[in-house]
Amino acid sequence: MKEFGYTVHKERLIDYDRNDKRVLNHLKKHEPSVLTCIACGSCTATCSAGQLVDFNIRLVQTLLRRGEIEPLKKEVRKCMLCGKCILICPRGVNMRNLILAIQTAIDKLQ
Amino acid sequence: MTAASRLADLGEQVILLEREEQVGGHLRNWDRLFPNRRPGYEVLNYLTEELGSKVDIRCLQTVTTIFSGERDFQLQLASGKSLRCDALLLATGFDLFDARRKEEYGYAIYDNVITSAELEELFRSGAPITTRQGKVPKRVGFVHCVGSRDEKAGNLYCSKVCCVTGVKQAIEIKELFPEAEVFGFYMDLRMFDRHFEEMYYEAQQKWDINFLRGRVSECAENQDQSIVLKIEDTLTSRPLKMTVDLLVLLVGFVPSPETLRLAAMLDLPVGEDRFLEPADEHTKSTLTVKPGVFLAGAVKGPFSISNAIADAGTAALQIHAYLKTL
Amino acid sequence: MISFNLFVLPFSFGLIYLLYMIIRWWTKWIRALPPEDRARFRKGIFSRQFFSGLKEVFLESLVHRKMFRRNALLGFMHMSFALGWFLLILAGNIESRIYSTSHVNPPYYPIFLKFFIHDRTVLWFEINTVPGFFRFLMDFLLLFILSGLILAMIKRGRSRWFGMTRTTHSQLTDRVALVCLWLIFPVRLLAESFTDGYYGAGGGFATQHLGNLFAVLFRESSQHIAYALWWLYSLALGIFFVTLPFSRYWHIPTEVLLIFFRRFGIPPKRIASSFSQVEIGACSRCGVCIDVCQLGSAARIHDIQAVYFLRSVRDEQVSRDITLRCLVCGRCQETCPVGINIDLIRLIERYNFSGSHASDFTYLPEPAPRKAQVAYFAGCMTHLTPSIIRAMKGILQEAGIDYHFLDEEGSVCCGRPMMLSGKHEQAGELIRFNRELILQSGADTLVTSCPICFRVFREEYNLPVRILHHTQYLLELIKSGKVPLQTVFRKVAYHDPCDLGRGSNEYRAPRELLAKVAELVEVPEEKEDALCCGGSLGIYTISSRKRDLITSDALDKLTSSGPEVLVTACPLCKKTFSRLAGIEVLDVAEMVYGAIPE
Amino acid sequence: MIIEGKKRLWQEYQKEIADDRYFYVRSCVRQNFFPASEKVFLRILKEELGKDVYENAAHTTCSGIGYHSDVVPFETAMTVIARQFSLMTESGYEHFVTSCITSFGLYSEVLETWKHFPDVLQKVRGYLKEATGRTFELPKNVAHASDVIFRFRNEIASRGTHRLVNHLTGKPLRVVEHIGCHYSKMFPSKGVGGAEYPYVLVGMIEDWGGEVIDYPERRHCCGFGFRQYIVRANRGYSIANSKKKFESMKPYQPDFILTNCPGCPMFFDRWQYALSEMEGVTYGQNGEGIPVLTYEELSGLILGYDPWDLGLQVHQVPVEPLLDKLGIPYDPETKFAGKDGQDLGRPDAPTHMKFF
Repeated sequence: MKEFGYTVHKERLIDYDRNDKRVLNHLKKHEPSVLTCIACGSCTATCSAGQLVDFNIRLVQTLLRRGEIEPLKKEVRKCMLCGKCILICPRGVNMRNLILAIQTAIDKLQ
Repeated sequence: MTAASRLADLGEQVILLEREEQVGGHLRNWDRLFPNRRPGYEVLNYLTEELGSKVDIRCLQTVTTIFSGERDFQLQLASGKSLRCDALLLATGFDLFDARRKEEYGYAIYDNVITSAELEELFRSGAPITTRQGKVPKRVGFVHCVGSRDEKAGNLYCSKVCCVTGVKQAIEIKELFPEAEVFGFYMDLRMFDRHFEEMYYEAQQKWDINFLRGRVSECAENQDQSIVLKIEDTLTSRPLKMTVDLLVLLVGFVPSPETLRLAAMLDLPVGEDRFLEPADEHTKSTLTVKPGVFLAGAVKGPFSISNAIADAGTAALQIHAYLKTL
Repeated sequence: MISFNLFVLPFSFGLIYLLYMIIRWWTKWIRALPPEDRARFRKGIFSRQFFSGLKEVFLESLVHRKMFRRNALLGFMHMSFALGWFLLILAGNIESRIYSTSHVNPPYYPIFLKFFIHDRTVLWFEINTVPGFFRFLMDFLLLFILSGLILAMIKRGRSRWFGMTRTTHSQLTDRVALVCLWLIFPVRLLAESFTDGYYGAGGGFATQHLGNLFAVLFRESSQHIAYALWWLYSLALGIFFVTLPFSRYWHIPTEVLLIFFRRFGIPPKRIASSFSQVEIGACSRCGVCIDVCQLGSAARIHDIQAVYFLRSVRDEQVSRDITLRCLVCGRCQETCPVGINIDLIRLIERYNFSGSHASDFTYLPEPAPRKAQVAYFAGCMTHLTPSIIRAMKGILQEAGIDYHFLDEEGSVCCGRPMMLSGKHEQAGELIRFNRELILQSGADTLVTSCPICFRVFREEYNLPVRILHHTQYLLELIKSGKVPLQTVFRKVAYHDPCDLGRGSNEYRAPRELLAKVAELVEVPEEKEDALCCGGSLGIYTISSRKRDLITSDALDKLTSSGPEVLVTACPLCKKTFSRLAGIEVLDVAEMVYGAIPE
Repeated sequence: MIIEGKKRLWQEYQKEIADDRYFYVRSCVRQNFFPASEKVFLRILKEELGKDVYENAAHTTCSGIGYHSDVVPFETAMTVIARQFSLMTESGYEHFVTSCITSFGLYSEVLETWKHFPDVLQKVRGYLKEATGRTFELPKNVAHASDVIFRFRNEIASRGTHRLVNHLTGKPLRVVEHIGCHYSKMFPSKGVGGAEYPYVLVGMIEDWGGEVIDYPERRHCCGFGFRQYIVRANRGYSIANSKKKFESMKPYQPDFILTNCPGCPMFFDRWQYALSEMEGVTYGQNGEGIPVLTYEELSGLILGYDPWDLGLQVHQVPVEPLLDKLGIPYDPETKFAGKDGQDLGRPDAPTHMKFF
């Protein structure tokens, strides 16, 4: 392999066709409330952890839907499970189990 | 139709001029109506029965010229006939946006890009819904705001009913193909009327329909004639690429040239959006600046069926009141 | 010559097997104890604790005192079986000594005594003689047990008479054991009666008369019937003993061990240990935990109650969803007659399910609080009920307290919610942060508005400062006259938050405060029996609709005597109730603040 | 694919292309990239079609590269372009033809600007006068050189000796056409066929007997994107874009890529080589690359010019497989021989890509 002093850049693009939906499917079964998220962001706005770090619990739901497992894995680690978001959510999404169930699902895959 | 029968009920003599061979307009091509998904023909039948023989309906008519008299109007018809009337109601409705004008979506170029109207026609005819290659769609996409809210399409306005139509059709697709993945690509979902938001909730909660925020930027055809579309997933602020077997374009309202021709003959004011302007947006929404000329429904912009029917009722009362002053 | 007959074999094998199982498991559990606990155990055996242990075994395992407290009929039923059988064995052994020739009897000898011995010398009514007395006693005890058996049968259909709406759905092994247990005593009665009838003597007041009647009815054949019955009796016993270790009745030996564990000061553990295993085995599946569970009574979820949960853990069939579907409100634990730490076992199982995912809290900042004498920690939830914060600020200002609002700029979670998910290591990181924050504030008193924080501060933080819930602190302030109050004449109902009441055993302070400012009305199921508001952070796998069912149900009860205001002392309860309550919902702090004269 | 749909669009995007008396301006870079292309263009127009094409020795860059790299301000660019027009005016020509797509885009941009903001035009006239004392007329017609070839494609075909047909199988060759972004993406009406489905190269391919491939990433940029290429550290972006296109077209098994821009063929050609060296991938059949041609080179082949006279030997992706399919004779010996026979020297063979 020759060196030309530059490398081929990775795509920023989300390739939905290739992404892994298994975690999503697990969640649809074990925490169906995830389906009703309207990405209003009120959860993120009230999030205790979100005050301290760029943790975005709304994004957790979005990454899950897109099958972006790697960033998802990193994101869920930041949650403190304090549950404020559940009290705020207009669609009754059960965020705390969302976090735990995602971890369980990811464990299952690996 | 509603305006006609209301006026007849009020004892006025009404002539209903229809350009098509039947009255009913776009409703005739619609399978089921939002939000309750009741069959369109139910409403159409109701209106037709209500109309009965109360009014003189003349189909396949085109008005060539209109002479505005002191207190009346002379209409010259293509058929050669002419007729006189004391008041005119323009209820000539709207046209659907020509999806071909959004070249980047490849409508009429790619096999599996269709419009919401075509899909509705498929529902209505009961014909099997497949890709042009005859396979059952595994993933279906709905593109919102096609020809609406789009400077490039020359239409800045919102067509109002496409959002809820998109949600309705998405559910209907899921009813037919529970296994299929269904996506809605939207900029905003404007569930403006009663039961609409609940329907949106049902679409997510019961039917597992995905709504992805972003405007589809371009489509291309794969070797297997499936459609690959590009969109920004604005919720992750990253570009996203996805293949769908069938892409449905939710086409918006545009003013019909026919309406504009009539408006020109009556020199009625036309808005920036090329829909007709009522005398006053709030208080005289069915009147025009020209005494004796009235407007009802989608000549004034996007209207839902229920709103159009209500508007027609109002117009009828306004006309009745006007005729009393003659 | 030792009396023997083939039919004693089933019983004997059963007994040997049972003893083997008990010894095997007890040694296994005791061996598995950590060294310090094993030391405690050894010390315990030779201490007074041993005897008080025996006393407790007698009172709880035999007399079933707690059951009596709960419902006399239920208590009697359990007692008649346990105590009755125990005495029957005891008396039987003594009786057998009368006739025994050798020094040691085989264990079956007293059990089947009437088969081997037909004492014509003493008649049933001669109870002033030793044998006569024992015959009387044995019959009496047998009838005593049978009375319990009849109650048990009635309970099947009329559980309400025993103070239970729902009873446990039993497994196959339980049913087999149950059938044998129910067979043992009537069969024994019949076997003895037939025998005594056939030989025309040897029975007590019951067996002899019944026997004579049979003798008339069946004549010669009653001998064979008797023999068959002795077989059946032995089989029933044998099968019961063999199935026992796999059925609910395993709790009989296990509870004894548990009682000694407790007496010897062996503490419960946070991870699976022999203590938790013994607790799990000690569950008698009596089912009293079923009715108190709001998930069942209000939300119609009937498969997760403590009895089922513990059973599935014991059978190693516990599922993640069941483990996470519990309010951890502590109501079942409060009512459990065996006193099992059910919530703790939930958390142990959650810990086992919590998987490999480490948390990433590297983002936590350096705590740098202002120094003050009193530190106030509102808690995450309180930030969603600003009225509580406003009230607290107002009162503290009124009292002229030098305090620092630790989490005014938003808080790092106290760690309890994380613990409730079974992730103690991760909770530890949050705890370390807040602990540092509190210590650095240099305060000698820590006040929090959130019972959830309050509990974890007390249980996990081991802080060298006074830890108070705001109700306790406000009471102090008012008693010291720092805050003038005037009564506002409103009828209020008080709701005990789980973590403040059952969790921290604080029922007095809020009530005293409210008594000063308003009129407290009656509330059914309060204090130890208080209901959960439904907002609990203990539960993960539940829909918001089910939560609402629990909340509405609790509201109905709390407002049954028509209060104007529902008062609680927890931001989460307040937030949960106010969504569905028809009346105003306030925190105690708000009530107090509102009572401060202009 | 519904071809009628495309045809209907092509009807809508017709554009006027002058048929003679051209004032020709060159590209800055093409003579280094693909040395023969512009020469061949002139040869075809003058010798084959007998057109009057004039080149003015004094013409310069349009400054487009600088403009698109954010180093030349728009006013400067407009003034430079004004000077080009003044040269045209002086030489008595009215039909402006540019060899470069970026120039074409910039000329269009400038003319549109002047059309909508006449005061800007006045300003620029002023600048030019001040700087050079020159005046100028606006061109009557501005076309890109590929437009001109497109206009005469049938004449070329009729004079041609070859068609885009595999002479062994008789099947039409499958061709990927790539349009330079600045051709019509900015002003769809200025390009033949518009922006979404440009026709300028499609027309040549179809009328010369080939078959066009429409693949998902057809619209995507070749990866030049001035800023991305000029800064070495950014070349990863550039090559990633080309790679995206190669991966998208590979399954269609194209016989070659046809382009109408200075940059595109350069990057399609060189990046295929770079990718094969960096990742060991090739996108053609059995270890070959996909040959890349400019429209002039293709016209030359159609007209039966010697491949080596067309400079095809300087392509980094070998064109021999294509020549074989076309049935065009070539002498491997003379591949690296200069005009007067001297040895141009042989490049090192690529590690992975098949070399001839």
